[in-house]
Amino acid sequence: MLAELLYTGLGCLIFGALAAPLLGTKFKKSWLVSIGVSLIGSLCVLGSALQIMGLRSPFILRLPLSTLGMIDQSLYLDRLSGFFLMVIAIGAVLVSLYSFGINLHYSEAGKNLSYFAFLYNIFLLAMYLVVLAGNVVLFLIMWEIMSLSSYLLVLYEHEEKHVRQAGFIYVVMTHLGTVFISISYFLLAKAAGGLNWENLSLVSKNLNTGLANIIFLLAVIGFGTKAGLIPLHIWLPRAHPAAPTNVSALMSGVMVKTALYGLLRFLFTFLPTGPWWWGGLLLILGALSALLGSMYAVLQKNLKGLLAYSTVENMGIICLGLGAALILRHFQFYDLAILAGVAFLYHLMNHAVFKTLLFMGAGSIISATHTKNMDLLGGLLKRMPYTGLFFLCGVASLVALPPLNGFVGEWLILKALFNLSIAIDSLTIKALGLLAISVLALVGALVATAGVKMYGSVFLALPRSYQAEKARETSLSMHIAMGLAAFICVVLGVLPGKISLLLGSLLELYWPSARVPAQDGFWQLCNVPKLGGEVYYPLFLGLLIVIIAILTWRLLPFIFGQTSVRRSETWTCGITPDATMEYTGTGFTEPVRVVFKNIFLPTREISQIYQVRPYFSRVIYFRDNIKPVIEEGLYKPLMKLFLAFSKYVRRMQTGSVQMYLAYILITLVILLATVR
Amino acid sequence: MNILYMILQGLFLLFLAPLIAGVVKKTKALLQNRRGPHLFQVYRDIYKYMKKDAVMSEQTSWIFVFTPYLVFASILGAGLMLPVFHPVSPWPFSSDLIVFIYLLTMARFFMALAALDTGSAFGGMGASREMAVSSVIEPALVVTIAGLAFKAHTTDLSKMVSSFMVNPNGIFTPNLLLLLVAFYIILIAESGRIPVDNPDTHLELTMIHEGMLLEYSGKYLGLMVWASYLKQLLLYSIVASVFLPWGITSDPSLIGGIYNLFFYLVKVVFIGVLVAVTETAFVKIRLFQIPELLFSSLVLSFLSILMEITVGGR
Amino acid sequence: MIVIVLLLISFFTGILAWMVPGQEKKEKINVIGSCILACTGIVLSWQVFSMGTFYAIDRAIYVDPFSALIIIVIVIVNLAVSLYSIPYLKREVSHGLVTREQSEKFYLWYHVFVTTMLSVVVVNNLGLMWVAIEATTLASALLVGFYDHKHSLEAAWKYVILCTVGITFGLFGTIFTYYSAMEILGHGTDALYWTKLMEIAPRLDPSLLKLAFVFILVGYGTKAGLAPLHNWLPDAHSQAPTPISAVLSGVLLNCALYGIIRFYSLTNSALLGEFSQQLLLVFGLVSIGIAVPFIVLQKDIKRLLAYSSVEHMGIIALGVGLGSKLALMGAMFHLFNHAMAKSMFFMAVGNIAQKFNTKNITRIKGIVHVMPATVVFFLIGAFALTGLPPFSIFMSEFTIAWAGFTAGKYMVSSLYLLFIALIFAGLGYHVTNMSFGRLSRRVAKEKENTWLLAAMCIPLLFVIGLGFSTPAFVTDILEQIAVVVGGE
Amino acid sequence: MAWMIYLMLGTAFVLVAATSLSRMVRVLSLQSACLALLGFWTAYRSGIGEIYIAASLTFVVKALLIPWILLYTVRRLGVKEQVEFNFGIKKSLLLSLGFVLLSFEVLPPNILHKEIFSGSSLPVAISLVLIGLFIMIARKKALTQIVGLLVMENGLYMLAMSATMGMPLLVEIGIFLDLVVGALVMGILTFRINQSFDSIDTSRLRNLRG
Repeated sequence: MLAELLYTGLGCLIFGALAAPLLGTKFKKSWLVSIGVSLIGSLCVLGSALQIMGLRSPFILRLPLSTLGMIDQSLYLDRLSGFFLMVIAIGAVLVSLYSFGINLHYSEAGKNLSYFAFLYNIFLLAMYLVVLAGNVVLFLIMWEIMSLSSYLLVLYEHEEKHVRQAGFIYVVMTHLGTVFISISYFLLAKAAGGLNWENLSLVSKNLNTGLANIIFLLAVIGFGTKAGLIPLHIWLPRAHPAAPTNVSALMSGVMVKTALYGLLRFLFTFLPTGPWWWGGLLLILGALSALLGSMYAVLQKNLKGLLAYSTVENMGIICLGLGAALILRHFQFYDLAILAGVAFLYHLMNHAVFKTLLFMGAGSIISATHTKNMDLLGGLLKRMPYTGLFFLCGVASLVALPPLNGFVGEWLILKALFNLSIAIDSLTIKALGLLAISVLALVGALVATAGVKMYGSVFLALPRSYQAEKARETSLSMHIAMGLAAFICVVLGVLPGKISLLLGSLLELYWPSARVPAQDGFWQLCNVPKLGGEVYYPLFLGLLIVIIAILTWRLLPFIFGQTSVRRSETWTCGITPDATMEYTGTGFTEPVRVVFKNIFLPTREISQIYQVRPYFSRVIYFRDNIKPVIEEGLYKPLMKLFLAFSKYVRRMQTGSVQMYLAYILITLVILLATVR
Repeated sequence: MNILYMILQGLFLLFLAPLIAGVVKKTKALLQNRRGPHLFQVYRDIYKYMKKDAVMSEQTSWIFVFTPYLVFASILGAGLMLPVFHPVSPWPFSSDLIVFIYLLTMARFFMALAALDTGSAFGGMGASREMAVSSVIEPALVVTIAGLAFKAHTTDLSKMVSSFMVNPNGIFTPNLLLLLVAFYIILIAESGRIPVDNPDTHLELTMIHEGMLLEYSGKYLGLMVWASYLKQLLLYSIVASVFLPWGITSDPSLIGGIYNLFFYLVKVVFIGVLVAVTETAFVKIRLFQIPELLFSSLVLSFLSILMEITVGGR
Repeated sequence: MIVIVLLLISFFTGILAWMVPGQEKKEKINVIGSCILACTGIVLSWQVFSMGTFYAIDRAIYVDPFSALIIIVIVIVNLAVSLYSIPYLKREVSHGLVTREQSEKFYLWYHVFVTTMLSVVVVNNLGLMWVAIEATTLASALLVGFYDHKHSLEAAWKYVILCTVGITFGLFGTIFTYYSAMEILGHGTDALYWTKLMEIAPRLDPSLLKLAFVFILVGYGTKAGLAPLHNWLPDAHSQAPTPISAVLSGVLLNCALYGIIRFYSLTNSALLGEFSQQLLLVFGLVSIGIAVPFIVLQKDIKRLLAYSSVEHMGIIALGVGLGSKLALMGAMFHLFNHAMAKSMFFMAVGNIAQKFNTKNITRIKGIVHVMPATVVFFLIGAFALTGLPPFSIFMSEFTIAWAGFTAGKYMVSSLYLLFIALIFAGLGYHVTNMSFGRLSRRVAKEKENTWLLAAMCIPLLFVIGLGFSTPAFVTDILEQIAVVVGGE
Repeated sequence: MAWMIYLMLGTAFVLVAATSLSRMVRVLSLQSACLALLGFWTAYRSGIGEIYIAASLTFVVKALLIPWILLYTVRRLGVKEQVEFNFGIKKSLLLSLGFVLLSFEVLPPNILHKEIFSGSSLPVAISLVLIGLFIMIARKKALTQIVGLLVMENGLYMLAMSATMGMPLLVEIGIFLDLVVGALVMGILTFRINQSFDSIDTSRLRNLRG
């Protein structure tokens, strides 16, 4: 039954992929058919994912494919893959639902929608199979197809130069990452003597420490690239904004999670427990990504750029949780480790949902206004009330406001870090934990700033441009998708109990000596795993606040008497208010930029053309920029070095026959000398 | 019973908050050789706001109307997490400090949104500064909490208080004193006091918090102002019950409650006076020096934790 | 007999195409001949794969699974290229790049060239194999210089000189082998028969055999384009007409490698495997590595492809050098896959270069706007050649890498993977900028020639078909080949 | 016959030092004639009839036909007789000497005693090949490159003679066929290059790089 459902789902996607080019010329129709089929397929996959989550032991499905007689391809279903399959399927269902509406404006622009639909389905299929793959070959194939199809999707609007550049950087970075992944897989497989997960999962006991360390490091580099961890992130803030919005929703919300899947597969099933610095490394990488990601997010003008950097930040936060879990596990605090594990898995799921929601919202905004520049938007809440409401829900999740889902994850991770620094008796780890805590707090505040900036400058006050003024609400399917996502955000926020227990039982399977603390009765539905006494019942907290707010609203007139409200324009020192007086998003974050100028390294150029010196200037040009430290400090020099070296080597091909003959002679002489 | 307790504490805090604000104002005036407004003037102000008709900007959306209620509710909700009459807070489901902080963050988030919603430059300015300052407050605050958690092995307020009240003189360890200083700096910043913000001015160069409220009037302003006094009181209360754990008994009877209440009032008023003194003694600092002030708080907390780890706080 | 028929078909197709007047008829003969050749070749190979090694004429003709593989490669690429060259030549003539007279001779030379390549792999005599390899150079030299302008003459000159010099060393190596075998088998043809040599391999003088292998490696290595002996290759590949480039890259290089691999088997069964493997590893890795800077900084799309051929020859050499059965299977699979992908890619590039009337990468932009069908082949070709799944080259590259790791050659294998990724970066950059973006110049969109597309479909079938999964019979064939090549 | 071998080595050195094209071709012809003589002698010694054929082929093709083609080309093209250098004569001679030493050094000692002629024909053959290659590197003109190539071929043939008493006849004929066709193809290319570049100086063929 499970297999049938899964195959049906995957089959639907293949059909969807093929349907688009076959139906061909009738753009809209083929698009609708293709996306509809992929929606059905994703629902089937979601159903099977939920079943897989319930499996106690891995379930292996053999596929009728083989490679060079070494291995038969197989799918490996266990709770870990089931969990990720579920996350991906949720994202896919939402985005597919959403996509009914979004791409019609492309068809108006004369773009080839069947090309898009084909790649879209392939992309989904590849993501599913990445987490289901049961051996190295299938994993790498699907991993690369995933990159390749998303690369081509990023290039959908390829007329823009920056899009091509983004696509190129994306595909190269992810491919280089794949090299590291492959090497780590190969090293592991060599030790295991086989390429199947069954072989690899048996090797962990007799892996020597040095090899395990190398494999771990390679895996972190490889998967870290895909996950967008700083300093391997440079592709992410470029590629995600450049892609069509439903694709960026999938890439940001879901695709980066497959990297975590890969890493977890190593950490949970392949590698031994490992020294504590594994967790420490992840903590540091996570802290760095969270910090820099949120900082750059704050300063973004581009709506999708902001969301992309926020993805970097959230991946960082997830890594913080993972790092904490690993360290705690190393020191055999199994219960605390499981709490930390639940924390990052929970946050991972949350991020998938709210980031998908936010990107979908951004897509609606962009399709309504045709601009991504937040400084040109404003006042959309009145023009697009539903989008505005759902987007607010997403933003609130993003900035981790209780009682929404973002807070549950962040609270648990903070908790995990507290536990880490209190429980473990090592100065270094305590310091590391504290550092992570303060970084997380700073990140929380910065993200709040970014959230206010994003929501404020897009939805509130007066529209700053003609496009924003003329914006209209988008189509129904988009509302349904966003509404559904917002609903999931709320549900995950107020009823975390059952879900976190599920995650706990997932972890129990891989860390057998740990147990999820038992919960009692009804409370377990809405509490998060209880440890050390701190509890948090988001449902009741939410109800409390709502009740107080409603009581206040109803009681105030009752106590103080009815008052009236008069509408008038905003006071702007006596002038009629218009959009030029508003704070733009850029202006809004200026103080942050000044406060953290040592990190941003801002530069500004002001040039003036004067009418009469020195007082009356006619034109003032103002340009400011921040210096991307990692790109300038790491990637540019590396690139330069590589190109310089290449140029040097290229001189070898002089064009002279004599020279070439000399190469042959020299080679021969050297070889003859070595034969001796 | 619990619900009654909650309602009682909620109302109590609501009515105490303006008084403490009055105390601060009065003390400050006295220190500056002014007579100052009446101790209950703040009540009158709030009453007046509530009675008045409101003017609402045409440019705003529903966020603007929604915000005062939400801000009020979330801060009052946070207030229910504090142990005031009793070392255990009335809200049975969570008195976690982190949740507490995030409730305050929620209030701030919506306040900033509402400020931007008006489309006025002042609102934007206030919100922008508020968010920038908060981004430096937050780490300092959380690390301070971490310092407390190191001591009490929990981040739960009720448990923290329960563990500190056993030995109130335990406060006289260097690391807790350092934490207290750190927290005091944060308290000043969070409640918008000199030297970080000046609550009495509407000068655009200096204002942070007031800038955000500029477009509010009538009952909406009343709610916002009340909420901000409440928030100030909540912060004082944390100091009162966590850092100054004298005069707390876990006796659940009425007598015990009154005993606690008495000492609570004494401590809170004392802190109010202290804040007034601080405000008088210092001048407001430039916006971009605030991070340095808060950074010092962060360092103090770190130092305290370091001491806790290495020498066990002796 | 069928082998002789094979050679005759190919040869007479050329002669007929030359003698029969009329362009139409020449083209028809060309296509029909290639089709018959393809059928014969496949039937022959199939017989070999299913019934085992095939001898004829007192063992002078010898077709084992390895030769059969190359025969299949030759006939398939030949079929695609024959189809392709008809519209290609027509357009070159109509653009005035080639005179009609010249174009009439094309089929003659082309089919003679194919005949020489076929004969390389069917002779049992190592001396005659040398003769055939040298003959491929001579037959193709004039094809390389086909356009008869400065650049193509220069390329042809370098091609002839370097390959002839190289191949002279190859003969040197052959003589050494003969010398060492003569001690045992006496003077006469037997001592050059590869089948005989394999039987007595363990008794051959190892020091002589080593010397022989060095000369063979340098000699045939020059022809096969192993760095740093590859320098003729980019010139010849870029200047030859595209159909010829496709054959040079897809097939000719393999024929030269065939020579090396035959001797490798010999050294392997003479228990000198270690020595020859080391050499092949070094040459393979250097070839892969050297391709990186040249591909990254390349301006000429056909030269870029030539360097990619250097890279792939390196990969095959590396695979053979790893020596294990799995690696050999991978290398042989790679040989086939590379031939398919490269010939397809060359054809796509030829279309594009004709359309844009330049080979300069920076001047080609937005192909997708004018050639929506060709660009698919172009992209698939590029991705396939850089070893991305789901295309067949990924499978073989993966197998080689895995074999490398199982052989414990961690550094070599890691470097190999890294180089491939860097090459992907270089090629990816060029391909992205060429395929996409706005059109840089006025190029009219017109209907793409169906024959050109059909020609490219033939290799595409294999590139995609073998990408996901390797059917059991393919594995079986590869195993047979690995046994032959391994020389046990 | 040892002196014949050294004569061939000597002619190689003369070729290195030669400064005029036609003289080079003639010296090459002499070298090939020596080679043929060597072949006849081998045939006589071993009594194998095939070798007579091979030796006569050598004489006809290498000592007569190919030099004639080359001289014809020189005359037809009307190119200057001057040989153009990449390396000076002194340097070239010194390097050639180095190659000879290397050849003596490289060969495994155990195979030297198996030879038919003397202890040095194998190394001399290798030196001829290396010197031939060196001539191709050190001299610029297309024709000198062909000469270098032929010196290499001579070295090869000498190796075949001395080590194995020649290759089997079939192979031998194939090799000669290739040689003739090769010389023809190169001749054709030389003509065309001369047409296109107005020179047969190969150092001008440097347009294709990188």
